[in-house]
Amino acid sequence: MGGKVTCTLGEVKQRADFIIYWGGNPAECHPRHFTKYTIMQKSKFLPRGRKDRTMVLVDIRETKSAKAADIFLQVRPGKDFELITILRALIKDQPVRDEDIAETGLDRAAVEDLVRRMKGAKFGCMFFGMGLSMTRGKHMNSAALLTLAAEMNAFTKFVAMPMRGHGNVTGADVIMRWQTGYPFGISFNRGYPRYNPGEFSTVDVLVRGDCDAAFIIGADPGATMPQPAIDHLARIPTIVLDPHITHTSRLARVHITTAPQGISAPGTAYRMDELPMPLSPALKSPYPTDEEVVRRINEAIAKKPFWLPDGGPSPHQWTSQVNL
Amino acid sequence: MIRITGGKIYDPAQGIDGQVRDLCIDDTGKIVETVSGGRIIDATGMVIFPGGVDVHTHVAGGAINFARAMTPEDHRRTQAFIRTKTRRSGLGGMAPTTFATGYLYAGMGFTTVNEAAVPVLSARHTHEELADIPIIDKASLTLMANNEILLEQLEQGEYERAKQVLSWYLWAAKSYGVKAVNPGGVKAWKYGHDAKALDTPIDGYHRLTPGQIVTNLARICDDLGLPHPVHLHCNNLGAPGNITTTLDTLARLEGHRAHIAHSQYHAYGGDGWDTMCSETTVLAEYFNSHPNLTTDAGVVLFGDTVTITADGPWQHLLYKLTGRKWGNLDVENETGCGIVPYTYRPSNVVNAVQWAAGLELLLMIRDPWQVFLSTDHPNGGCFWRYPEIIQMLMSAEFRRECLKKLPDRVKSRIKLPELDREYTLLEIATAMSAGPARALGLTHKGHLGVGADADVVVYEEQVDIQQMFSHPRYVIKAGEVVLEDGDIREAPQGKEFLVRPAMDPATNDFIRPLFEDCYTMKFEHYPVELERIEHPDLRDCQPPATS
Amino acid sequence: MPVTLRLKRPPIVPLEAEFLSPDVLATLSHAEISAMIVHHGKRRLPLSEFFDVEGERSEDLVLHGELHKLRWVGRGMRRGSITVHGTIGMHLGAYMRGGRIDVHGNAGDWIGAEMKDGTIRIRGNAGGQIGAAYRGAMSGMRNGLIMIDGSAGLEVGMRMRRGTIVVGGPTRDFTGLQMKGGTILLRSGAEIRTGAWMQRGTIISLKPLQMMPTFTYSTTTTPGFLPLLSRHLAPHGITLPTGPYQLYRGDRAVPGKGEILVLA
Amino acid sequence: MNLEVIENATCTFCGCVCDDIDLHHDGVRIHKAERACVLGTAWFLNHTAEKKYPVALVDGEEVSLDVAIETAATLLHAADMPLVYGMSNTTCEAQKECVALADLLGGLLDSHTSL
Repeated sequence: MGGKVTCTLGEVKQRADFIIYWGGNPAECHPRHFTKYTIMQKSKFLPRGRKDRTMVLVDIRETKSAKAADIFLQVRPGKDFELITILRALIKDQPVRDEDIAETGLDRAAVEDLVRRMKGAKFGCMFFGMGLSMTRGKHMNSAALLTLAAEMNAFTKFVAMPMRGHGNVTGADVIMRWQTGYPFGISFNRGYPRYNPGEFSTVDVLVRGDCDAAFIIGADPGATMPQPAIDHLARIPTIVLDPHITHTSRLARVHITTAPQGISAPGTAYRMDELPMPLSPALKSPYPTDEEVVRRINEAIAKKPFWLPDGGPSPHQWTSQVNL
Repeated sequence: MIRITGGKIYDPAQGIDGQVRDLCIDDTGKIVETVSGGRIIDATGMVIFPGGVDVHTHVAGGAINFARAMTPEDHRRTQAFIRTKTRRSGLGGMAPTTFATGYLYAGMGFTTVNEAAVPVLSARHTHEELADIPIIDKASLTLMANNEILLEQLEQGEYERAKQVLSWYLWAAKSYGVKAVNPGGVKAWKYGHDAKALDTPIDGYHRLTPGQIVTNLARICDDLGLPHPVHLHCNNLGAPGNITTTLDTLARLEGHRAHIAHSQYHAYGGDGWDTMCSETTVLAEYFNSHPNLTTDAGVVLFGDTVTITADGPWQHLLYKLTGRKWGNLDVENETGCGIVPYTYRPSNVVNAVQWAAGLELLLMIRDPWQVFLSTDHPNGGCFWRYPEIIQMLMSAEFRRECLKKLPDRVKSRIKLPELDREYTLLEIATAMSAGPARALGLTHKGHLGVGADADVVVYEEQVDIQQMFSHPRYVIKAGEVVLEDGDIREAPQGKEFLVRPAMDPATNDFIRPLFEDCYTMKFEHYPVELERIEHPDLRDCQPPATS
Repeated sequence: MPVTLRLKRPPIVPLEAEFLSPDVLATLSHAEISAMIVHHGKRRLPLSEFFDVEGERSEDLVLHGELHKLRWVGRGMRRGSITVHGTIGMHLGAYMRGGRIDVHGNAGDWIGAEMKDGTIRIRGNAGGQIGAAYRGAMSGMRNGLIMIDGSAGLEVGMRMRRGTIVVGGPTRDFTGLQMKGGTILLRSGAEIRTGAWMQRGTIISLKPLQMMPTFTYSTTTTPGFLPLLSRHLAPHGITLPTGPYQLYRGDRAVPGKGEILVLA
Repeated sequence: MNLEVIENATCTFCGCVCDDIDLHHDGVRIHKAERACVLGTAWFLNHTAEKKYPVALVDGEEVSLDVAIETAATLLHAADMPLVYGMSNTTCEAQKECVALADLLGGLLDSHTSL
């Protein structure tokens, strides 16, 4: 249980003869994914490029990406988890009834064909998008696909990877992991990092009204989050850093305009496969960068009284019981 | 300026074995003959070592960061470093956070570490993490034994070209040396296979064998005059009977210098898990008769850890054996890595053999300048448990106590019960500092002679060896007192060591088309810019004089 | 006389007070209890900032008020009792090893998470992850009894290894997710994906369930262990019909040997 | 028009993070983003070096950057449970400062991933 079996995108370009996109629409959301990394590339191992590769799209509706697919499987909305679980059973030759397969919107022939092709692949890769990870079941849907990919390695080489959107969200993930041990949903209330999605994740925190100030950078929750969360942001002092005046800026106490990354702010961004890329900004912005503003806020806070009353216990003190 | 008075100095490089002398440190962070003024530290009755040097550890980069994400349950039960006004918070445990890594190493008197496995492709990421490890100095090694562009040159017998390509990669990665993991095996893993025999051509090649990769990499490292020789993780790690592969591999070195990583994992006899036994006697004998080689033990300690290695096929096997979590990350063209949490148990015969084998190597390889302390952190155990190993090395009686916990049926498979050797303090100082510093070619580390970096650790002499080595009285890094009375006082930024081997400028143009063929990023973005390295310290390469 | 706490100033942000456990309070004087440090977000304040304290040195703790922001009450408790009149927040009785907790009101998420033993009863509704494993951990509750009279949220009994959970109202998705042992009794059924990826253990539902496709119907039966379970629950006023039940086995995706019993 | 070209610029609009874009610009505006996709082109062409917005606003009023930074610091420092959120559309260098901020504040830290 648990874990993740993955690779960098160059491995897919070089080796993947079988590619599944699940709950994603790369043709419209990641337009160069096909051409740069996956199905269109020729390589030493797949010299005929597209002809040497099979692409399967699994989604609840026939998006533009279906045109690029060899096989399109239309899963009934909300049945992804069930379908992946069925696949986990079928690869192990466990029986599943026809009518249970039919519930997912697919028939036995289609599902068995998929299993056959998966096992017959030399190097299989599954990409999953927000159609999987943001629908009912959320993290368990992603976990299901990651588990299926891991289990496929009993038969052949298989990997899986999320189709991360939103620019450098991967960078945040990677940095938080090395600095705090956790990828998101972190609390420093007790002076060290603690992790509990659901308890410390933003939507839950805002909906419950658990925080009493908010610092928002590189996101516009005022446009995307449920109304009760937005209402709480309006109630508490909110500070926004953004290149534009956003929905969140309008309900914030403080808005600071900053230079957009990669256009007029230099630095680094991580690709979805966790490779860092240097940025080469073209324009000189009249605004400061995020980095500069946050650093100056940190400097200003450091001048104020420290929040741990006596500097905190010694670093070698073991905390009682467990750190959650 | 600091003068440390009255302490017993253990400085193996200078042959100082516990003599009481003053130690002087100037304002540039170097050991000097004498100072006037400044702080005086009274170390009467205390023991002074050069700062510890870890020759083989995994503390930064994609793999350990993957492990951090996979083990939130461990972060919850481990040591938490609480935020102070000047110091960042962090978590210890199996895969400590970067800040905690610095505090934990410095906290037990280690001041230099070598991150032993970096794919060039994630070198940029690794250096970013290394920059976030405070206090200690760092070096990193680049994974080269499964790199397709390099292997292709070797396949075609283009030795000179291979040497140029390797130099190019080292400089692109801003690396300190060459690491070889399971030569050819990781590459084969990319289609789910492995490379186990040194003379069988690797999957996808007509001629090239793992044995040839070993010979060529060792030769290239020597020819380039890298300060650290090839750092070799042999094929067949962890498998019963792998001693044959290991000895065969060592023979392929053909007299070149080499450092054999975590040799404990490569010293097994038997022909299956049921018959697996320790074969450390033959391996130790090989080291005893080959002074061109160094090794680190890769000791296994009982308890929970997370295993991380570029050896992908081994990790898939371990996942199948444990049924626990499994992470795998294949890196295009270069390498891969697998991550599996694991618990070593004394009741498990295989684990018990592993535990004994690591100690046996440390005890049976006679010259402490050849065998060093390591757990292959976090694979055999976490680095912050080194004091436990020191205690086992210094006390045969303590080892006998530990042996009582093992099942009887393991005793016929190990040599440890027959070994009475006890390390002296001077030998400990050699195995944890002087030896690894010399093997790494870090001339300013691992000794307390005039001109050395003032990385000094002061212990209070105690009967409880583990306590003594876990809680130094003072740790001085580059002349700054960073730890005093068990408290981290300062968390300065350390240096990063790198090399710039000689390279034909035409290599860039040679590699470009090959690169564009197999990678997915721009060629221009691949090399890490020197400006990205915080406090770089370039070391010379000294190629042998051409005769 | 029990230690009694009455909320006088509602917390603005979550309030963490894991020392509110009989093991700790049994040894403390009134003054010491009042001075114990609670964590109001990052702020460290004495308990008396938020509560009126009565009593001292008792293994019985009584809490009054709308305490939905109060977290970690009874963490790791080994003995004694906690009674809450009002609501209570997350992690109530997490890592608990013994004793009894009664809540006359609603409770938050992670009730009895990773508990080893003891009894928890929530008279109102509870949140998700009841008796569950914290993120990344291999096992949820290892023994003990949790009774929720009302409804419960997601992932009830996730990765539980032993022990019993009874839910009176409906539960949400992923009840018994990756369950490894123990028993979950659902008196009003559950939403979807009940028993997903379970390895072992038993889920009993008195209402029809939407089954995962990877469970197979085995037989209709009156299981022999039900009277035992009935006797275990009878002192708490919980009864369950003897059957017959439809028996499903799964989850075949694992493949697992779990059982789901649905009252026929 | 004489345009300057930045070669191999990196596009951060989506998770592909394509690093082979040639940006043709006049110092104020990017006129062409070679090899970028439709989404990337829109991203590059929609940002300019013009000063379209005030540098900073506090309670809707234009203020200097210094005032805004001090106000932000004061509000965050005063909070018992401040939240640091977002970090999708920003650089790693800024993200590191954000982690430092949450650590310094004793607050919550979360990214888009948790949604």
